Amino acid sequence: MTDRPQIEAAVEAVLFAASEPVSRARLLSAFDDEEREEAAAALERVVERYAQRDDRGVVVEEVAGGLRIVTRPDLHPYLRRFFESGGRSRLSMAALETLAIVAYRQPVTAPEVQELRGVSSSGVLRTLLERRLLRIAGRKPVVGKPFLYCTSREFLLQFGLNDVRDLPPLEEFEEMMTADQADRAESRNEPREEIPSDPEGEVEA
Amino acid sequence: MTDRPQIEAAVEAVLFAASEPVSRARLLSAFDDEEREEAAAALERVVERYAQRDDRGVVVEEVAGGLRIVTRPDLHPYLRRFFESGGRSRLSMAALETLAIVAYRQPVTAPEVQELRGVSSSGVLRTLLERRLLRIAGRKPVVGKPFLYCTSREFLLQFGLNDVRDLPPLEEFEEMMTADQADRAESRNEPREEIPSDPEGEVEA
Amino acid sequence: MRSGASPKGRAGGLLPDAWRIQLPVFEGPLDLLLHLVRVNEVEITEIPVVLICDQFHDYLALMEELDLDIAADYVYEAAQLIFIKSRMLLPRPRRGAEESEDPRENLVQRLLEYQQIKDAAQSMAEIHELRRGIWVRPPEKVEEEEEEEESLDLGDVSLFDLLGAFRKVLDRYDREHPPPLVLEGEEYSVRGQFQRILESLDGDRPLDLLQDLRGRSCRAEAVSAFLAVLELARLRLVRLHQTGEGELLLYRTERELRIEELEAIES
Repeated sequence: MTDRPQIEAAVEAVLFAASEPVSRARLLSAFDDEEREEAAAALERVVERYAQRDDRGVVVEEVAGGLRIVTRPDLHPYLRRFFESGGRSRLSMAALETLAIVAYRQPVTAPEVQELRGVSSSGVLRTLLERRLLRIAGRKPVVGKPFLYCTSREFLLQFGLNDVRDLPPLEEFEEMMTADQADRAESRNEPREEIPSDPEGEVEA
Repeated sequence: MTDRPQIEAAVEAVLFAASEPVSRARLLSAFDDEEREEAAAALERVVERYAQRDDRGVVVEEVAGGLRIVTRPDLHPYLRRFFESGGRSRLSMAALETLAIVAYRQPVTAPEVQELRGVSSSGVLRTLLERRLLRIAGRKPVVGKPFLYCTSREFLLQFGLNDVRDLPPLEEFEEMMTADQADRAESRNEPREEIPSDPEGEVEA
Repeated sequence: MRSGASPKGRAGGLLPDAWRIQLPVFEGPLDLLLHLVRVNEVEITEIPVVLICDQFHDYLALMEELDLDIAADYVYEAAQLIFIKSRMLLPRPRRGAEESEDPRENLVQRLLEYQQIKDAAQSMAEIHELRRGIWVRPPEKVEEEEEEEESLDLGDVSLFDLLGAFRKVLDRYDREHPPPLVLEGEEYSVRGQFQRILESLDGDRPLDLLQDLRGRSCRAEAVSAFLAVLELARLRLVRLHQTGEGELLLYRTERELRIEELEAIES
């Protein structure tokens, strides 16, 4: 039997985890029939708890036929500052792809990267340069003398490599991805054949 | 001039909006220098406000080197019902054993994991990589240059650790476990012994 | 239905017949060994190798009987056990003062380590199960930013992601650049395109050049078609007209093609 505080807690948890406005009816669907009345009362207490107060940063707002917890709009300058201050830097999928192409095809030019990715990549290349994951290693002696891109020392640090030659060949990756029982059993046996096959035979100390 | 409740509210709003664990330092970066001391104090008040309480559905937890607001774990059944989703999937024993080995021996190679578990583990390692609980940290400078595996930030999040150094020493588990070793041994046998033994040794297909 | 060949005998009832029906749930040979240690109620450090070795082999025999795939890992451990057992049975050399090494030492060490790992895994399972119930909020967008792109935390990005990304690039490239259909060279020749365009211009309807070029199967064919249009224009067989919308329309002129003109065109 669920007790009163538990139901109130559950209402708050659901409201918190749902980022979209939730109608009262839908919110109450998380509860059994016999709990529902209690849950409806709990919901009103939770809403009250999230009423605007000077020292509270989040409020419950009623919008689009539903309820949701949101940050107080007047505090948004702080949020903006917080998110702009960066924090954990992220690598987009485009950047990761570009990085991978440079890593495996270096030295490589922007048009060559573009050819492989199928989209212009100069913006991404610039970002990777700024993040010091790539470096310019010179210019290719062809028409237009495009820059040649290589990976940097920072890149090696990021991926725990001593040398770009340590980059695993794609086949190794594929092997890893397709390793199934059979392969694994086989590879397992190989280095182990040194074990005397005849247990009754001579054994070294 | 920002007043005290306002700063407390702002701290709560930032913590709420970030959703990711945020280090105290980064959280305070949303404030001006002259507000920072006040903000640090406000942060502690907010953390206290989110301490576990019977009727509160959300708590502040300290994990992966930061603070974040999450739902109380025991409210899972309600959330699961509401979102019609089981949440994160379980890990197999093989996966947990492998995770434990990597967590305690990192950085570690696949052959080393295999040696410790007594079974080849490449499939499990791959699954853990895909679930982002492990990451490849480079290659070991020995013959064959095997990959080195480490635990990830996701690992810290899923196991509620601030840092891998916070893992309890292995010996501690032993003590903890020897206490109920007997129980477990028994319960482990149970399902096997439920089936009446067949003196004729006949087996149904 | 199988009968006989009961593996009991040596195991002395320690391997319940139930095993014959229930699939083993051991995580591997070490897990099985730990189980045998437990049911024999001995210490890992005092493992009775001869007994355990026999029970282990009985178990494998059972698996075989049930047509279960015996993983190489089990076979390997079985060989190890026989190896240790044989050494246990050999008289220990008493030469010198130094004690001869216990042949079980390595196995005991591994079992102790594995036991620790299992215990840790067990605790971790409980923690994970509990924390599975934690829900977080999706990150809030302060302002309506442009469609958030999928991204990874730089601190978390590892070789696995890098390789995965490269694989994806190559796969996509292959998909978008299927190996060109092997067509007869003529299809790409300027003369071939010349004839094709000329034929398609029979009648009063103009040909939309850009659309036609876009319809070519590959760049080489498009280039040939374009050169063919230049030839057609040079021989005044077509008239080019640009519309207000930028379309380039080809109109057939009255002029007839002479055979030697056609033959002069690159084939």
